[in-house]
Amino acid sequence: MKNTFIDIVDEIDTAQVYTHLIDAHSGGICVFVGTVREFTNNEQVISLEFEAYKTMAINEMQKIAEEATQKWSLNKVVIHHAVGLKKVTEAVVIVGVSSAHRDACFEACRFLIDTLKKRVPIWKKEVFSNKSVWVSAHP
Amino acid sequence: MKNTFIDIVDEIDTAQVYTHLIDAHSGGICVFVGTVREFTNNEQVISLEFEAYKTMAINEMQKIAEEATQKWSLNKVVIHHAVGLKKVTEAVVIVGVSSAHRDACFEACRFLIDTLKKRVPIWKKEVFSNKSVWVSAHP
Amino acid sequence: MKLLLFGIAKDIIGGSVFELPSGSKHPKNVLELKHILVQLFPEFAKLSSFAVAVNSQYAHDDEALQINDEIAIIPPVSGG
Amino acid sequence: MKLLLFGIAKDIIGGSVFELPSGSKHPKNVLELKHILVQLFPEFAKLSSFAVAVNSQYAHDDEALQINDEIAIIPPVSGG
Repeated sequence: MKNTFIDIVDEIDTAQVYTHLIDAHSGGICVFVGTVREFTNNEQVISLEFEAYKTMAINEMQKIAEEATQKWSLNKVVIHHAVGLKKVTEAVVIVGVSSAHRDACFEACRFLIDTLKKRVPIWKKEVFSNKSVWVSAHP
Repeated sequence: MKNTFIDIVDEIDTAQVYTHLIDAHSGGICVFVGTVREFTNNEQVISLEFEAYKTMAINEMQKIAEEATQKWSLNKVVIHHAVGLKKVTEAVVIVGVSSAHRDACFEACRFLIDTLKKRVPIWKKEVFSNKSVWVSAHP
Repeated sequence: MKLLLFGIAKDIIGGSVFELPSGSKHPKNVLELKHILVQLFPEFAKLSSFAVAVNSQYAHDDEALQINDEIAIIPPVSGG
Repeated sequence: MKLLLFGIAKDIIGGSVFELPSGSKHPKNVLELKHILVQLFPEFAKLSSFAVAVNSQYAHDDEALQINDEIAIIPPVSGG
């Protein structure tokens, strides 16, 4: 799909993503950005570390984008995920769509982030002052 | 509310809005941008012209932001609307929130744009090659 | 009594401010003002709806109007 | 047979690639591979779950494994 922009990057470039989403046939653009927050369950996070199985992650993100364009009428789809060490307030993931109408924008954008979190082979380690934990690894 | 950024502007500055939404206690940022699209009901749009009753529009946008922060746990809220002549692909409105969790982000962002469209005293004229129409004025 | 006009209301009346004819009785509330407008400019009756704002707030039909209020005619909004 | 390792799987085994012991019988499918891993590294049994990818695609338990496949261990994902 030429209107899909999928990538694993060192740094999320929100301005570049927005530029990609601009589209003459779209009346709405919806974007969700996941950022590092300072506290998880009241514990202070120093940083997050992301690791990806890059070829497979891109495959899966591409499939998710295609599923979204089948479910909704979308003109552009972007999914970018960052890898490496990310500090508090930094962006770790961005998903966005443009569409003629805002219903499709919101629903598709929500689908992209929810599905990415379930399926894309990327792993997050939370680094605290006294330990580090691979998120979701254990029950 | 010091974490609210409400304005009527000549040009929407998406980068400035994103910067305002960045927040150490937030894991998610959701943004919706309304843009001018080229076709409305199969008629080609040359431009849109927006006019606002500025003092009242800012009052209403402020109230909408406050309603959203009462309904959801939000850390930052932005509502900017443009006035003047806007060409195809240009941004006319941007609403965005940051929150600890993405449910609140999506729901609040949707509420902001839906409520803005119902209540904020701003008027849009669609300019076509052979006529211009105040949107929604007539049944 | 001076009215601020926006959107199609400006086109109907032909200007961004309208002064109610000085000879006429001043409307005592929002509903009376709406009736006067429709009488003077029947095009208002063709709109999907129109509201009145008093001092930058939406006003109910029974809200009283004071001579110094900032009164605005609010045709159907279409922002976003 | 070589396995790519990510996230906590890398910590459990101690490296980003693991070669199955050459003396051992090669697993004929995904399920057999999972059993071998749990036997060699009991920590895998403590994970919420783990999947296997063959040539960059999620594989079912009964998917056959070829010697030249790119095989990866996928512990619970946590992107986003």
